[in-house]
Amino acid sequence: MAIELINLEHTFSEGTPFEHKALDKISLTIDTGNFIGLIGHTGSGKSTLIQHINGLIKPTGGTVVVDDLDLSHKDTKMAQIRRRVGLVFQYPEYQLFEETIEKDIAFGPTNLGFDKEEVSKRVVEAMESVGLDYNEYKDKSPFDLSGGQMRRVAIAGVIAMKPDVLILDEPTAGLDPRGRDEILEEIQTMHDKFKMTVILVSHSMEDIAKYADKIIVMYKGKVEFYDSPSSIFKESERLIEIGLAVPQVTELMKKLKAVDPLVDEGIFTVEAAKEEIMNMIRRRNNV
Amino acid sequence: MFKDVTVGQYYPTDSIIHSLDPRTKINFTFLYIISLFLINNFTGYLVAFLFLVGIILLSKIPVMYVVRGIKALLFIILFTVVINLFITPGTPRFEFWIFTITEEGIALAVFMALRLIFLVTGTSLMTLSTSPIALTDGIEYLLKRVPIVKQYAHELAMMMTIALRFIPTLMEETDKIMKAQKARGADFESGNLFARAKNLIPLLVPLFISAFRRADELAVAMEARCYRGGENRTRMKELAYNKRDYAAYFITILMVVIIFLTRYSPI
Amino acid sequence: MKDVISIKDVTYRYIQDEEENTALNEVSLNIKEGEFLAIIGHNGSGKSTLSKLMNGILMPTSGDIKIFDLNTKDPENIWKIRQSAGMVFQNPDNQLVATIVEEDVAFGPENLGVSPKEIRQRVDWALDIVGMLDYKKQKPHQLSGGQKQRIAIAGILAMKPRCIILDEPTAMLDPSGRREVINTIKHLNKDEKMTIVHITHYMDEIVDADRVIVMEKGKIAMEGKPREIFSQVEKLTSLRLDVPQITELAFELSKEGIDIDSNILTVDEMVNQLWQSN
Amino acid sequence: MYYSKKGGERKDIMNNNIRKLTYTSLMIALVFICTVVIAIPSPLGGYINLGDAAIYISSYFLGPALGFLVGGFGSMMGDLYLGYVPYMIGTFVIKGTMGIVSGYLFKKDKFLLGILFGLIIMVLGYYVFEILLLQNVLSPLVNIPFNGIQGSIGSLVGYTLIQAIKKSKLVASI
Ligand SMILES: Nc1ncnc2c1ncn2[C@@H]1O[C@H](COP(=O)(O)OP(=O)(O)OP(=O)(O)O)[C@@H](O)[C@H]1O
Ligand SMILES: Nc1ncnc2c1ncn2[C@@H]1O[C@H](COP(=O)(O)OP(=O)(O)OP(=O)(O)O)[C@@H](O)[C@H]1O
Ligand SMILES: [Mg+2]
Ligand SMILES: [Mg+2]
Repeated sequence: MAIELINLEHTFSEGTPFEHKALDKISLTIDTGNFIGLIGHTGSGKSTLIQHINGLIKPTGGTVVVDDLDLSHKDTKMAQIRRRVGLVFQYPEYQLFEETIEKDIAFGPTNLGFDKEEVSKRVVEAMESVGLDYNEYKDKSPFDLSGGQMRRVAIAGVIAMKPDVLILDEPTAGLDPRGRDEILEEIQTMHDKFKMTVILVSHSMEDIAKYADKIIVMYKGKVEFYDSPSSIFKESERLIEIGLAVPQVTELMKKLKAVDPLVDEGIFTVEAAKEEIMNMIRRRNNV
Repeated sequence: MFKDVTVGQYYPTDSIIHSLDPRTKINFTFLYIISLFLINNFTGYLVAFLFLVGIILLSKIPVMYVVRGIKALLFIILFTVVINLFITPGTPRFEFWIFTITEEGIALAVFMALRLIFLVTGTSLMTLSTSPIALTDGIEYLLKRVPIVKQYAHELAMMMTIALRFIPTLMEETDKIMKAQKARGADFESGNLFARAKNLIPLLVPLFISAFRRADELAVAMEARCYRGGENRTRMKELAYNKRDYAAYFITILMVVIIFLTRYSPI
Repeated sequence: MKDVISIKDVTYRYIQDEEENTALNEVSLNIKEGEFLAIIGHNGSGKSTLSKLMNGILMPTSGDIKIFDLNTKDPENIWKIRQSAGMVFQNPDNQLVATIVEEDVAFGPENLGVSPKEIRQRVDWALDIVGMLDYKKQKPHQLSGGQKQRIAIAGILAMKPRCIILDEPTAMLDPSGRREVINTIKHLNKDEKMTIVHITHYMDEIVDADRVIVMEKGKIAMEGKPREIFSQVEKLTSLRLDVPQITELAFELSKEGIDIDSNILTVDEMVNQLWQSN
Repeated sequence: MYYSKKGGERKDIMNNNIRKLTYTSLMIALVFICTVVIAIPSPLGGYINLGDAAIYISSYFLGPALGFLVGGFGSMMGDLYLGYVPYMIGTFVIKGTMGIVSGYLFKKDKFLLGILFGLIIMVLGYYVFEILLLQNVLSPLVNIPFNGIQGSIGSLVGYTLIQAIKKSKLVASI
């Protein structure tokens, strides 16, 4: 399921004094099965971009093609798009509304027109994917849960639609560090298991570094970089200039490189950093 | 899409009308409405018209904005005109089939139309030239002078302020929830009336719950900032009349007197 | 130095559907004048409950809390307590009352019955400290999250408190907003000599604190300087928390037998240590 | 009233009045929003707004007195926004009364009666007000069908919503 953005443009309030160009001539292709990290300063257009991918916002210029489906084409049915592209918004727990968790998760698949049997099968699977026990939780009110659990129910509500592409806008905001890791691990597992394409919007360079195989960097409505994490985090000056940062270990490697030119600065996980430093120390001890 | 709603279509300019004390404008509007109902002939309407045009010019608000209010009520105004044309008894002027239009009918219809148009324009003018916040301050001050109501004046004004403060926030929230549910396949655009009403539940339930939650957090935050009602409370800005307000009051009273006198005019 | 807040054997229970839920269990804690105290802990560990007790919004089920020697249980003291221990909450939207920035900042002093002239001075002063003086005529909904949160802080400052309690003030902000708020907090502590209690889930925000409290299930599980706390990586992980990436790296390296302090907090420290010791 | 299940123990310096104030204010904002932005196209042309539904919800959860304020102020601000300035006072009285009466009947557990009376008050109220405004009894008749449909949809949505919010167990009445 490739996603192709061709000269995508979006201008809010076109033709009024409040006119604002949020996306400017964006062209890129996201290959099937990728885990994409999407980063950018506040207001750079991340949310606007991802809403185009499932047709919630119509482009004011250019097109979006998901697989063979041209989203700006008149005959394209919204249901077809939603079936392929699932979108989890920021603070998704605020969209829960049903009496029971089971009913709430079933909302999406029911809207897509699946029969009862299929829907309940999907609900069971989705709850399992986010680590909620079906029998224990299905009849509880979603409002009786803790914040982290509500977040999981909301994510399950989108997973149950079995999208080929899953987009998440800052899914871990406000959770404690363990809760953060757990949710991201679950997403990673789903990505591996269902070969789902994942697009993760996050402000945490460390999280993006840990999970993404490619990163899109947005700046003022344009794509600044679109590359592998190791090449992107090499650009630390530019990243800082456009209001972002690099993971702490990348910063460290850069500073070490200043004294030992053999150090690789394209490193962004603790694991790799450890290896690199061990190598460095070995080198020095040999001299 | 909803980001910049200003309640009341406030149209800011640097005019003298805008800089008047809100109480002046509220009182003027009341007296103006009363005068409109006092008018009983063309001279009266002419005077009211001249006053209105004068104020519009002073306010520097484009005429288009001022008369926009008429559009909202156009249908009912037209209907009222038609009804008045046909049902008023008096000297017949035109007759066809079973309908008779009388001279009195024509006069009444024109008067009614003028009165409604002047009413809409005059009141719109006040809300266009006064920000909702200033309006709230003015209303609070005036309510403090009304017996019984006066003990609640502060609370009422506080409510209006908070409501104004949260309208943009809740509008954005509406937009967000709507999109989130659409992403889950919800459909807000098709189906018959009842289906549509029912489809709004996934939007409205989270919206109300979110408002309840906000109200709760806000109450705690206000309490933490030592809020305890209107007693012993001071204000950073007190409303104060200027010279131009006194001038405006003078002109307002002049208008009422002149309009009252036009009742004795022959036409 | 004097204690600003003293908490003694405090227990707090929420009553929910006839069931009691102990949110805080026999907690004791003293906070000194001018201290920058950070509180961390898993979701539901009782951080917010503790902060609301400090401000007299909740009353302890048992035990005593004193703010500048005033017991929060005594209704006579409550306004004095709230004035001297101001509180900032998580959601910047839900604490702003007025439709214009300066009027919102004036809300607190207006409630205290301060004279109009002095309110004016305090509002300008408070907005200046948080760096938002240029925005005083703006409408709150046109500001970014970080700016709104700074207005909320200014609103508390205008009440001239001696201590500010911030309950996850950065949780809903993006990195630039977070940076703005954190810098403001540090400025208040260093230059205005204000006592700060800062609750957060972000480990990098507490590196500069004087003292860190780690909460677990309604109890204080750890207490110490950031360095002492962060050197216990495994214990923190078992409490659902983590450490800055750099500290984790130091920990991993020292496990490999490399001679390095396992309580490193910044990149520069790490560079220095790697350079000097090896 | 208190959000979040049955709520915490608040022995009570907690001034319940502040909570009443903030809930009322937020509901005023919601009635406004339901009046001006959440609209369904109507078979008679124009749009049906859901302001009435929001009034029923408020009067159900906040009771008659606050229901009066919410209905009155929220709808009055809607008129201000939509350009119906001359209707503002009438709307304040009519929608306020709707809030009081339905709130009172809801409290007595007369659920359907509350909604029915609300509907009648709205339709009749506007008729009477327009007689005063337009100074004749005939022309205001044109608005009756429109108000009737508007009110019925509002009642229906209000009814369903109250049920749904009640079931969510999130809110207990004041
Ligand atoms: N509905 C709207 N109307 C007008 N302008 C909008 C609207 N939505 C977004 N914008 C503007 O478009 C730009 C891009 O916004 P967007 O929400 O996509 O940014 P973002 O990268 O997601 O930021 P954040 O990190 O804060 O979520 C911003 O300048 C924003 O103010
Ligand atoms: N209003 C309430 N009614 C009932 N129980 C509550 C209420 N507020 C909190 N609790 C419970 O009290 C405990 C402590 O909650 P508290 O909000 O103090 O935790 P926290 O450390 O602030 O968590 P978080 O990191 O999620 O903000 C939790 O078990 C929570 O479920
Ligand atoms: Mg965004
Ligand atoms: Mg908390």
